Amino acid sequence: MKKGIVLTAAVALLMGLAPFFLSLFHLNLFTEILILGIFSLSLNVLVGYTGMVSLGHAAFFGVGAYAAGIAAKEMSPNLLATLPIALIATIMVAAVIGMFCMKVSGFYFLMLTLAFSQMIYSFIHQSTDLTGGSNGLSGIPAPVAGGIDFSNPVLLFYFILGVFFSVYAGLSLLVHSPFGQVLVGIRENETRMRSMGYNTTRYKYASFIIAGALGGLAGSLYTSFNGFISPIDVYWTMSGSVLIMVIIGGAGTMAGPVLGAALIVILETIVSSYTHSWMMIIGIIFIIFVVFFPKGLTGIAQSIMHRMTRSKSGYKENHSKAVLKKNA
Amino acid sequence: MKSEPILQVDGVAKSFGGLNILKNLTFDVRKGERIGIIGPNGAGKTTFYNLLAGDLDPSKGTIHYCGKNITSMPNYKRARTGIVRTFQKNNLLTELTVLENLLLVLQRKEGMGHIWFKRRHRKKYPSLFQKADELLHTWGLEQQTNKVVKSLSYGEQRQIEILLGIATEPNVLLLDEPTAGMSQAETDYIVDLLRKLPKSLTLMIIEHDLDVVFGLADRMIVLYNGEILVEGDPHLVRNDKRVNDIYIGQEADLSASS
Amino acid sequence: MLQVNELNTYYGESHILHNVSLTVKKGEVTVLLGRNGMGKTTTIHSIMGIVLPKQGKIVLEEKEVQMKPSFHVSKAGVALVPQGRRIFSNLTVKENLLTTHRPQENGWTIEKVYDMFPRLAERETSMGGNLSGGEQQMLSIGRALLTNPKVLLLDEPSEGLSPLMVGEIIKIIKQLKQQGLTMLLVEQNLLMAMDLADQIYILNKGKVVFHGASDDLDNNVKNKYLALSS
Amino acid sequence: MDMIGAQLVNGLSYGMMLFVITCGLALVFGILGVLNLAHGSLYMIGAYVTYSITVNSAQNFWMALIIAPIVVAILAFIIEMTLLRATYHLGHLSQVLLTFGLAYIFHDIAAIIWGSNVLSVALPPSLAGTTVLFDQSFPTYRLVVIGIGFLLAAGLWYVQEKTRWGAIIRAGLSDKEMISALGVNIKLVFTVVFVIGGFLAGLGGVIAAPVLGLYPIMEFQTLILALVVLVIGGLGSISGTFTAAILIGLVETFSKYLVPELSLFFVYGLMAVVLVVKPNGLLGKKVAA
Amino acid sequence: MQSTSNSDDKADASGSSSETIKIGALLPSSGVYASLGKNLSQGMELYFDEINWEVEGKKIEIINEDSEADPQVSLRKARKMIDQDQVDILTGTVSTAVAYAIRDEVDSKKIPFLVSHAGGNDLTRSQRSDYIWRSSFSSWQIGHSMGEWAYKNVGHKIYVTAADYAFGKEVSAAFKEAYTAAGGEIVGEVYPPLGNNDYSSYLTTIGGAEADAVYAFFAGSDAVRFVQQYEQYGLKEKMPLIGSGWLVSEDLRESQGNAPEGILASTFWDYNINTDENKAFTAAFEKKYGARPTLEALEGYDAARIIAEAAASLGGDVSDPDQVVEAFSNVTFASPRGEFKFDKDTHHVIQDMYITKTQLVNGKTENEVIETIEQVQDPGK
Ligand SMILES: Nc1ncnc2c1ncn2[C@@H]1O[C@H](COP(=O)(O)OP(=O)(O)OP(=O)(O)O)[C@@H](O)[C@H]1O
Ligand SMILES: Nc1ncnc2c1ncn2[C@@H]1O[C@H](COP(=O)(O)OP(=O)(O)OP(=O)(O)O)[C@@H](O)[C@H]1O
Ligand SMILES: [Mg+2]
Ligand SMILES: [Mg+2]
Repeated sequence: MKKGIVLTAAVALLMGLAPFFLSLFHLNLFTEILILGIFSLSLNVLVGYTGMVSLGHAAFFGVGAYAAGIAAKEMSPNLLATLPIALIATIMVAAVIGMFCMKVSGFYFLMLTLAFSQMIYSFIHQSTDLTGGSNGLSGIPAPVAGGIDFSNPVLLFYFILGVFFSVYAGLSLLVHSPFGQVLVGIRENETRMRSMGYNTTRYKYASFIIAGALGGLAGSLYTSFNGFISPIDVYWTMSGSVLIMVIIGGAGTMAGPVLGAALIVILETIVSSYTHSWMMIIGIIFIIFVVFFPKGLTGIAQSIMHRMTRSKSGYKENHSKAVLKKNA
Repeated sequence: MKSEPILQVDGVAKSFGGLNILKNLTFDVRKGERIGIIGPNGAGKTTFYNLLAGDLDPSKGTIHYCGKNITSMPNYKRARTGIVRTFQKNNLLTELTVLENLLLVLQRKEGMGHIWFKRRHRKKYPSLFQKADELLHTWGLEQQTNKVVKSLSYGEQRQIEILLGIATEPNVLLLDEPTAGMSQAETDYIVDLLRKLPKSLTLMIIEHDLDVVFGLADRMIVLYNGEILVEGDPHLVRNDKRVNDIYIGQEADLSASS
Repeated sequence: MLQVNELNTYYGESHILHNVSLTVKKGEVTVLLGRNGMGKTTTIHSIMGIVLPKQGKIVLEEKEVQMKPSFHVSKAGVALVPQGRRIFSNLTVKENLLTTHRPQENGWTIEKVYDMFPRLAERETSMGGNLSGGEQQMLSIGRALLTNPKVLLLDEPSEGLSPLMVGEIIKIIKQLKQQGLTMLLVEQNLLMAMDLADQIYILNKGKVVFHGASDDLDNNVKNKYLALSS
Repeated sequence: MDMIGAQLVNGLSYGMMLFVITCGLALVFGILGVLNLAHGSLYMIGAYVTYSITVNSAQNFWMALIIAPIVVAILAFIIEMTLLRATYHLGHLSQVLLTFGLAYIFHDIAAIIWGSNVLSVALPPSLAGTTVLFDQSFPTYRLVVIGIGFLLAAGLWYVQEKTRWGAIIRAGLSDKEMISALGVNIKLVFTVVFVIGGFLAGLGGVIAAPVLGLYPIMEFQTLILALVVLVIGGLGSISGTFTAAILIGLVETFSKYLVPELSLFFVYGLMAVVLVVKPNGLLGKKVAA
Repeated sequence: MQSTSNSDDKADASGSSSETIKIGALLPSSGVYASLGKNLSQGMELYFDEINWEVEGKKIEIINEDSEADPQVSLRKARKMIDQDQVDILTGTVSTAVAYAIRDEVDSKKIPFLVSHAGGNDLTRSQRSDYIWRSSFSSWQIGHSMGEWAYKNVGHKIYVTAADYAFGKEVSAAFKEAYTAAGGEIVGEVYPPLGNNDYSSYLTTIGGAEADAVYAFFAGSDAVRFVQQYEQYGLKEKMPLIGSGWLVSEDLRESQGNAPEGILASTFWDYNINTDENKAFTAAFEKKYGARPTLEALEGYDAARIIAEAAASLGGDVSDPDQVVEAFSNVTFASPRGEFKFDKDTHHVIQDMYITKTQLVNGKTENEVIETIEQVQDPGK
């Protein structure tokens, strides 16, 4: 437990010092990872903890991003305006979509979320006057707040880092809270949870809205960061790549999705600079993960830790030991 | 003893497609009664539980609970108001530990499902965990506390199934063949525990183990082809010829003699 | 017929079976007893090839089958009535029975199974998953018989059956025995077990702690390993 | 009236093409439970192989009709044996990642072998003509596709519903361990099914290539379309896929005709409506636990 | 905090790399536009080959990044090229959305950006930047050039169809504007989605319209399918098809078979333009790559030339972005497409447009230039 706190503090400190040793490009890359980290954390609430695999999460990212972008252009680039507007817009959209999606489960849920997100994509793609259509929404002014001008990438980095930490901390409390454990219960066996007296639909709905809202938050940060948003970020491929971030990192863990986001962003950026066939290399890496590290990046981390403590028992024992410790 | 009925089943029927599985069931259950339900395989016992617990809707008829019509109340609401069932086929959160399974039941009872930002940790919820420990102790399951449910043997999982039902502290407990698959020793143990349940609890138990059911019940209902064939005092039921013909058979003495 | 030698089986890191040895003689009913979680199902699964033992030998009619996948063991003439029935829930009753049917001259046919369990005939077109617990148990037994095995492994076949049906099952097992089928039976219903057994093995914490005939099973042993007070 | 009739033929022919493209995916997912995101890629390879075979003479189309599906089937066999087989116990998400990785790899392999230009497949003269129906001329090939679709559907339906094969596969989906303990080499069955799925994907490539052409990211477009057809029809039933394919073909065609501005919404809107009203698709069975 | 001051340091940073002129090429090498990206690169390399990758003693270096035709990815890559690789000049982008996405970044960091393909009108209108110059075309030029000519030479009633995305909409709007201004009537319009794979339904609708001709804007695989299906559904005999050069572009016609025969298209370059410059260019390209150049290859070739000539006029010193863009504005030369010069107000190229007709020559289709519309200038607003 204490080790955990020390580790967290060290990581946080290191992140906080990033602008002092990273080049501008790398700092920007890092900022982008943090934003996508929030995005994949949000999807993980749904996929990893509640067991609902969505292929439409880009819808929320897009709604948040466009809401923030349009608000910044038409009203004010103040974060105190754009963020709440983005959040409210996403929550409303998530509330409506969620109502329908609660009726289905499994693969049908995956496809229904895809359907809704593609309809939102079509809408954004089509409403040229409002969103700029396929050309994207450009000329979004840099964010400001309380007299600070966030066009400076370092200041923006600190702001986003702050948001990231709040989301991370909030979510890790959430998933370990009684509420979060109910979500896990639903993932494992929804019928039994109902027999225990849980209105599982309400919990799933809540989880859907939380995931949507945080996805929208990520989207609005993305517009603040890039000053631009285009329909491609609302397309199903975006939903697919965030899902991959979650899986590759390790669904149902806190650190996993963030690591997944980092890995994917770094891979895409670096590999594609060196070869045209970057898709092939990334594909091979996906396969290596499935075959050799099915538990994702956190699985790798766990087995390294495991080996370091030289414990002979298998993962399952390891798991129950962890639980034992937790409850001791 | 003659208290108000806690459950009133009135003209309840259930059919699937063309099959009429339950036909016009009517009877009352009083608070604190111990009712045994027996009947041949496929008589409709489990289906009847599904109707009581709200996992299925009846095709016809009404169900009242404490005077309130609950016929179309969803299953989770019924569980909250105190009608709790266990399943004939183990229905657990198999990837979680025994403790985690139990905590989910207990935290629901304590109304903690809506706490969002407080870790479910022993230090923060001492009474919740203590309660779980006590239950596991009573059931002799301390050893299994932190085992993942799917790594338990069939009979061990069966015990958890029953434990989750009882841990809810319901008003009406519907047990569906609780001791099937349990060894004799465990069965005796469970029967003992069931006897010790508070008198205020209303218990309905489906069992094919006649020792268990006759040892517990103070009223019997025999279902046959979706209808109540015989109802009443366990002694009378046991010696009823029809019951012997369709349900107990010659082997009655074989199992009764122990 | 079936010889199990010094079997050691693990789930991951936990050692479940410790040097379990059994002999199932041709045409006999061998009964495996033990409290919950002692390793009965694990033994059955090891024989069937559902879990692979780490050490030990399983010999079926002079052929070693311990490392063989389970379809192989099945083709060699072993059939399983598993604990918890494990019906194919998305197949109809008829499909459940016929999908793995291996016809044999004078062997089991679907008509014979329906004669034995008329209830199944009535539910012929129902989905397996919609059957009652007892009906599923019958289906599971019928399904195993229709592979026309030489050795039948039964893991608590009486579970969930009405007393009348338990009586039927006892009759059937006796009948099968007469027809020369070899059986290994795991059973919690002690009376049924004693009634049928030619030999009894008792497992405790993954070890064989008793081997003998029904009559050898004295109160002392029952007390100690089955925790029976009487 | 003629216009309606003509659009009906258009819709039917488009729907049949969707069915030919989707049936392999439906087989593998509906029956094997593997969400094969590389399905589109297998389809693409079928189409490219067809291109290579026909590039010199359109007459070779007949040869391609046999060779391309077989090439893809062999590829599917290799994939199943070396990669997929190891992931059956890992669950859907792992397979999603695995097959998505494969799709990425095939994308670049195709780009290396066949480049990233837009290509098309020529039809032999016997298929290349036009036929007049409802006062409108239709490419003959479109009408042939309708026939192929019906034949394929009938064949698959027969195998799935009327032979023991279908039951074995469904049993394997519900409890692999048990079907194996009853004497079925379920691994082999799965391999065979996946290979057949590959064969059908390849066949889809051959049939659709002359109409849809070949271009980069064709596989991802095809994949999404196939998934939509699959889910609207409902999992595990060939007749569902067939119905959905025709329905989508007609709805898309008529929406393009009647309200072209909204046609992009229609397919997804249709999917949403179907799922909200029938949460298991049109003809999908509720898969019990 | 060295990173913040990066952009200020830029001057001496590039001073240290003054031995080379670094050009960042942001082009797609994957996705639907991969082949366009490849052709653009080939064109650039061809020109730099011709001048031995050297201007005034400075080496020319191209840094390639795959834009993936994804704006956000491209922005990341642009930042990499600007901050990390410290390129002096940025060029490329096939997709207009990508150009818009990086517009603010290049504007605020003062990086000369020569747009070599993306044609969205606003890039040289409302989104104009001191540092952004476009040598390719604008949607307006493509569509508008056909309008009046079509009215005079094709017919007075036209049906318009275009892929439903910003580019398609802009081109068809420009066409409609010019066509109706000339007196023509638009009898109907329909916009199939981008990447639509079956046009049968649209074609049946179009076939029912009373029009003298059909104006179509499609590109890439859409163009192949549309043109082929247009013929298969028997519309070619009923109504002539007119459109933009991408309908019958050099890299598609082989896939289209004989279907494009008779199509009239407007474009700013064609393989068959009969000038010395164009013959030299096409010959050189064919020699190097063994295939005909496409329009995009020409765009790359010209972009490379503009950069080289601008650098040469500065004596090879491209460290001051303001001087570089000033030098851009003065570049004029005889391009394979005709006289090349920039409009100093809009930063957009002023060029001749050509009307081509596709014909069958020895069993293969060829575009033939049948008319030249001279000095088409984007209005800039
Ligand atoms: N969903 C369903 N669809 C069709 N038939 C069903 C369904 N559920 C139950 N049945 C049928 O209803 C009958 C009653 O089933 P039920 O499970 O209630 O029996 P039971 O009395 O609990 O029997 P057992 O003692 O064997 O558990 C059975 O014959 C079963 O096949
Ligand atoms: N999948 C598994 N992973 C880990 N441990 C397991 C697993 N399955 C069973 N065990 C353990 O192995 C031991 C033996 O289990 P087994 O199922 O063989 O018992 P059994 O004698 O059949 O009991 P029952 O009468 O309850 O069916 C038990 O302690 C159980 O916890
Ligand atoms: Mg029952
Ligand atoms: Mg067992």
